[in-house]
Amino acid sequence: MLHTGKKRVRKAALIGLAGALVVSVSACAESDRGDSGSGESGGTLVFGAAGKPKNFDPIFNDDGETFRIQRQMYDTLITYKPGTAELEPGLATEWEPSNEGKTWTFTLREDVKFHDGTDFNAEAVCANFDRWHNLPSAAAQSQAIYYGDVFGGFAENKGDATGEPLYKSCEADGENTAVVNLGKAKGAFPDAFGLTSFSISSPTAMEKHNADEVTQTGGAFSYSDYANKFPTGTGPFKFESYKPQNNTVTLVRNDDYWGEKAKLDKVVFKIIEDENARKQELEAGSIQAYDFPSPAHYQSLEDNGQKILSRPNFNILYLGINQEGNPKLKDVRVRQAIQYAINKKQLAQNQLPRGATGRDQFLPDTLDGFTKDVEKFPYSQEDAKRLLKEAGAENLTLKFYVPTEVSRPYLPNPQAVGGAIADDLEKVGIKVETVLRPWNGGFKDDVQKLGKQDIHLLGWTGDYGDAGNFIGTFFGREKAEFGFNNPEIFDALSRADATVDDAEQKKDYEEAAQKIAEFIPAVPLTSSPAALAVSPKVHGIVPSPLTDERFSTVTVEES
Amino acid sequence: MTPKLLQRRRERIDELADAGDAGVSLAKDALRRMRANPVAITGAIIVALFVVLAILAPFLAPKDPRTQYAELKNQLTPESIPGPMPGFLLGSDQYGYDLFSRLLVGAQQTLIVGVLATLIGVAVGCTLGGLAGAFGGWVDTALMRFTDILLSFPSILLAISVAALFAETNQWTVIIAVSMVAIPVFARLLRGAMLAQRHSDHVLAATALGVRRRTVVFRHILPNALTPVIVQATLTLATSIIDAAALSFLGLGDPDPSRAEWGLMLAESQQFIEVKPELAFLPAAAIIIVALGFTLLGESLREALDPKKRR
Amino acid sequence: MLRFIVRRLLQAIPTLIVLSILIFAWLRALPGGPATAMLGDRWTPEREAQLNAALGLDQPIWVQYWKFLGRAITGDFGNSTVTGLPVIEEIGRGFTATVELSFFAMVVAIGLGIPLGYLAARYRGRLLDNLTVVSTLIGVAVPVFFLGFLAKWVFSSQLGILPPSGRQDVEINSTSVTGFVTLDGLLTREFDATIDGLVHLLMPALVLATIPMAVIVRITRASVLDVLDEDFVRTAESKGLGTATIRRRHVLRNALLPVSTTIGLQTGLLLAGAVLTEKVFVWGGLGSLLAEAIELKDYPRLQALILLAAVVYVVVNLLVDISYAIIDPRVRVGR
Amino acid sequence: MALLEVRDLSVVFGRKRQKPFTAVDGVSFSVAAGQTVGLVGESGCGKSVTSLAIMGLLPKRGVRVSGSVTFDGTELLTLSDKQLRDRRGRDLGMVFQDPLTSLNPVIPIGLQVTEVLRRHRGLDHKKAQAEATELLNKVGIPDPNRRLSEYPHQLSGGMRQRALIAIALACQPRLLIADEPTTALDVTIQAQILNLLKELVAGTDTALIMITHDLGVVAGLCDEVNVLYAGRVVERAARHELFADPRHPYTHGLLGSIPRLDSARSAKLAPITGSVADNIPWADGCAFAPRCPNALQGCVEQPPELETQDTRLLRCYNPVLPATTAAKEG
Repeated sequence: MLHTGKKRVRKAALIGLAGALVVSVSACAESDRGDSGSGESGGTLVFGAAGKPKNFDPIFNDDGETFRIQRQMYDTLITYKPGTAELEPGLATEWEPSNEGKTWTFTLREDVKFHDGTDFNAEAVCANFDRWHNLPSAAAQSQAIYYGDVFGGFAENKGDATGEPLYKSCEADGENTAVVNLGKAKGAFPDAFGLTSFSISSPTAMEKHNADEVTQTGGAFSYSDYANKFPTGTGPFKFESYKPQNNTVTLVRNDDYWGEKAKLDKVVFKIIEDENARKQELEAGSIQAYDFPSPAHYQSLEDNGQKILSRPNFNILYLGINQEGNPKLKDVRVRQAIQYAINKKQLAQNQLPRGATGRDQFLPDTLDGFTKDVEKFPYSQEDAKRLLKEAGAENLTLKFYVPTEVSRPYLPNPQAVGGAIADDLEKVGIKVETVLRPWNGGFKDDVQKLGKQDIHLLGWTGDYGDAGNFIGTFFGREKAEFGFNNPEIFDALSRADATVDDAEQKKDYEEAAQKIAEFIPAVPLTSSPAALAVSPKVHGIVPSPLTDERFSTVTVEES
Repeated sequence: MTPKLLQRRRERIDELADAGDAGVSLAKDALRRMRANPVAITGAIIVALFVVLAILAPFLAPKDPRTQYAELKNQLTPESIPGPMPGFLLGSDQYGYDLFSRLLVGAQQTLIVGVLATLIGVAVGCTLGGLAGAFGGWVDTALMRFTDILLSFPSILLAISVAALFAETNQWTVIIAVSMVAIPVFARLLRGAMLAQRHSDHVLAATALGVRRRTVVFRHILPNALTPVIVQATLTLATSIIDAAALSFLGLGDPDPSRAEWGLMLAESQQFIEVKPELAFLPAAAIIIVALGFTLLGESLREALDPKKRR
Repeated sequence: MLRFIVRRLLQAIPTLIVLSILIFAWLRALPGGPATAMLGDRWTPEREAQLNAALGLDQPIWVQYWKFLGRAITGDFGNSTVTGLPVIEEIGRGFTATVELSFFAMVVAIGLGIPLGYLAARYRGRLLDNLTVVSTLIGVAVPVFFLGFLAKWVFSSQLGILPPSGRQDVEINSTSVTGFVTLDGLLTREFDATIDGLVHLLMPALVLATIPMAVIVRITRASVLDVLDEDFVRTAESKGLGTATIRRRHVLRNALLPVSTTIGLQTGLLLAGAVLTEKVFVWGGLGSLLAEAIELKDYPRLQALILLAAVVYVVVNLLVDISYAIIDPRVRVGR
Repeated sequence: MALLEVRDLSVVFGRKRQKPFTAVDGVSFSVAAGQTVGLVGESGCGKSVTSLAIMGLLPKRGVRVSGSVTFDGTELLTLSDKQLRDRRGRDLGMVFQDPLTSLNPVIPIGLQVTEVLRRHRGLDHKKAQAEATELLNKVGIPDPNRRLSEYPHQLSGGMRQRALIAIALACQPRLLIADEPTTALDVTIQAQILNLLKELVAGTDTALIMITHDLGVVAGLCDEVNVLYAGRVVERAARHELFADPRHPYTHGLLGSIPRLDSARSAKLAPITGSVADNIPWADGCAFAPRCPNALQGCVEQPPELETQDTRLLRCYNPVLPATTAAKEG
């Protein structure tokens, strides 16, 4: 834990505050547990999942529903402290950058075994890195989305894949030290090592079950036996079965877990796509917890004795502005007017779950790079009208693209939010033509590839605790989505990303955040806590800003 | 060899088509019988009220149904939706619109969707059926083969498939998807009625007198063939409204909440059933009553026109 | 008979091929695609292009179609882009779920509809008849999804006596033999699984049954009324036969002719109505698969599902024709 | 004593809030064993309703039947449904007008014959089958074994009527009612069927009631003829008497409207003018008066009674004179 200390503790305090209530609940649970002792029968947790898992090989996945299951079976080198985006030791007890951030040295935990009995050691870690880097087919590469994203590319880019791979090599320095060499420094590290996609799999199991075999048949992929039937990690639970016929994934306790053993005998994920049905199943007692309750159901769930656990905010909803879409939008005063015109506080209250807040900037409070010292535009119809008049844009008409057929924690009901914003804009005299496009059927193309819109609704949930993962992703380069070219912002962001020193990086991101707030490439709107609904019988679930809840600490009261 | 199911569906349409046989005098006769039938009167009253409401909705609505009101929004959260308050008879909906005004205007939108879907069904269907009936021969064969294919599909599945094949859904895709269900029915209906008419005495007489074919078709055949079309249209209105609601529920409806349509209002408000039950129950009740009204009217019309039931 | 069946099935093949071409081309002409859906929040134009190349969706459409056809002939419809599982496997599962639901719904609709229609006809014009007629009219006016929602709210949320969704409780660990939950329980002697399956089936089956039941009641009633007026019923009466014999052998047997076509017709419609009911009760049948495939642009699954729908329709039509020939002797010679 | 004694039979149709309609209005007649009696009249005169009333086949609701029908000393009108069913098919048989619609289209002929045998004679399947073959043979259906497994639509019209007769006679009933048995058949077949009926009844004790609008049918078959008009018997006479000398103007008209081989070529057919729609209620006078060539003022003031005149019964104030029958036409 040499390096982790200083930088992250600050964050912990802040995120911790948001989750204070929950932490205290878990603290209680912890003290209860003292009596029961470990390893005893702990019952079953049935968790209502919102979607089907794609497969169980972490490297080939990028969605929350699959990750939730994998997190119980796998460990990453570095992991996140429960309830925060703060790092803590996972399979590596210490990690240390050197060579200007181009080399990462991991000190590994001893006496850890994979579920199949294989020893966990430096060789196993390097086998995983090498496997990722050398993914053989276009199919496999196209599915390793986070790897491609974080590490830039593969040993041999297949198909249409492009990009310079960041990864150079991994060397085992004895049993318990793994050294990873990169081509250049990247600000996303070390946080990105905690991504679930980079979970460490058993090399024996991967080889035995042909893990890399991803084949394309008829417009879709099929995965290896490893990914479908034999996922093998080091985590507190082991894979038992996936039964598509009754939509359940069952995990059982790993009695040889290296850390504190799980209390539960079993975790069952029951996939129930419909939120209404999840709520009723929870109330009927056939599941004990579920993800993403509808904000409209909070009250009635609580009235029925269920608990709502809100995760600390780690997302942002924004109103994108495409400066190429309408020449008037190139005028910063018009963009300021839009900022002023929107009643973010009311939006949060009316259409978003409790705990949602209006935002002045894109970064969550808890991230390095957040600064209070940015230009603000509190709700004011007068200011909006004045600025529009000054800019000669009184008769402004904007094409407003709103996605449909999608629901995200930061945007539970896009049409409702879009309607409220359109209403706000109309009230300061901007004519709004709302264009509704299905999320998977044209919205992304129109907005992010073709830039057909003037303004649009989009958002983001952070993957790990790094400012670049937010503003770098949005404004790091010229994009059709925003239609601006501001080298000052681009430079500031890429400089921050390449900075290894924490304090310097923080300053760089703060600077970039200020520039963005001034330039208004998009209007930050709101940030909404994603929630879990939990039966009162369940203790020990710690909501995580990264939706990284581990069920090893969970207990379920016998009914 | 024709599949039995298809044949049965055809027969049911053809039976109705025959009802037009006796012509205009029959319509008068039917009207007289309808007036004595309490079921018909109930249906007619519901339909009349609904249509009047729909037409007058913009004038009756106390508030602008397309404006979100600050008074409502101030108290609105997803967990509590304001109930009745001064000026807002039924309070707010989940967006901050005036629920009462939205329900009123919803009648209009619902009628528009129902009527347009039915009209398209009638127009396209009758054009196809009329061409087939007037020309016969290969035109008839080809057109009827086409309608048979449409007729073979279960209604809501046809609507779903059509809706799913549009790039995006909006008011028009809903109308078109719903009308696709009606097109083959009307095509077959009008064709059948025209064939029946063609052999009726007054048409034979007109033809024998050397009246031109076009005149015969428009003056003599069409007017009489229209009676069963009107009956079927009444029934189609009911199913169109329900089908449109089902599409909304499946997420294939008109996604724009600023247009108040009962089906959409119902589909969107189900999660608020515990927060404010009337958000779901009022549009649901409205749909049921109106669909029932059209069904009662249509069924009693059909019965009144049924030559077998006449005594 | 066999020749007739084979010929009918062969006749369907060209239709299926044309349909598959249309669907194939049409899906690919729509904006967005499986790559868009698979990438979710992490979508960028570059990634989409990369994924499309990996999926083979960048090839000319006739090349894609040719490959599809080649595999489809061997029964391989590819894998779902949503779950990565073979489409044929998924559809097989969904099919059993839908068929099980539809079967019980039809049992309810027929089992209640025919007696009710018969009684209404027998007591024509009396209270029972009037009540039946009015409730059938209301039955078709209530949107199915709302009825399901309401039933769930009352029986699951408020009364807590029926499970709100799904086919099987998590606790039940039965062996899957046929995929029909209730049947499997009987076959493996895990009777708790059968009971659990029936409990889960009760509400969705009743909801799904409303419309076909209303239609069956009306047709049965009308048909029985027609038959009661027939001369041969009078003949039967003049023979001094018992009431039961007359009802069964002479009235019902004839009255059921139009009812049987209606049942066939309604079975087709039922599979369609199941889309709505399945969504309400998260049934995981074909309807759920279809809805999900539409939303997530799962081309392989959509293609297979639409083709399956066409095949099922051909088969149902065929079965109705065959059963009609069995019930009505006049049809046999007509062939 | 007569086998069947119908006394003052009335049948009134009428639901609540509807004007009652009297279809049969005080009809009386009797049939002795082995006798053949005709009921003749236009459609709507009540002849079929009378037969249905005897059989107990009228609907229960909306129909009032009064008077008395005794069969072999038993009052049929007050029998329970169960008792009536035991009689029908066994003691009372009936042949209907349209053989196509009177046979159940979806079950084989055989079953339709055997079911009555099994019901009343308690035969087992095999015996019933054999008996049915015998019966079909007897009514003149060739290849009866094959026919048993066939369905009504596979038989010709005459064949069907033969089958119906076989069914009606299956239990050798003591009374057979034939309701227009030849109306729906081709003329050539009509004679065959009539002959068949004649043969089958001849030499047995079976009484036959022949219901028809066709006096030609009556001429070849009946011992006694009742002419019905608007629900009442207007004339009753032995066959020869009636044909030779019809007294009631209606009977006269009926005969006059049939072409006769023995009349002069130049003789015109004299159809009865008007239609049943012109009838007046019996309460106001003679129902036939508006159509009657012989009508008097008195006919519409007081309804005539059925009175004995010579050897016949007649309901008329101004009957056609016996001697003038042929001369007037000339």
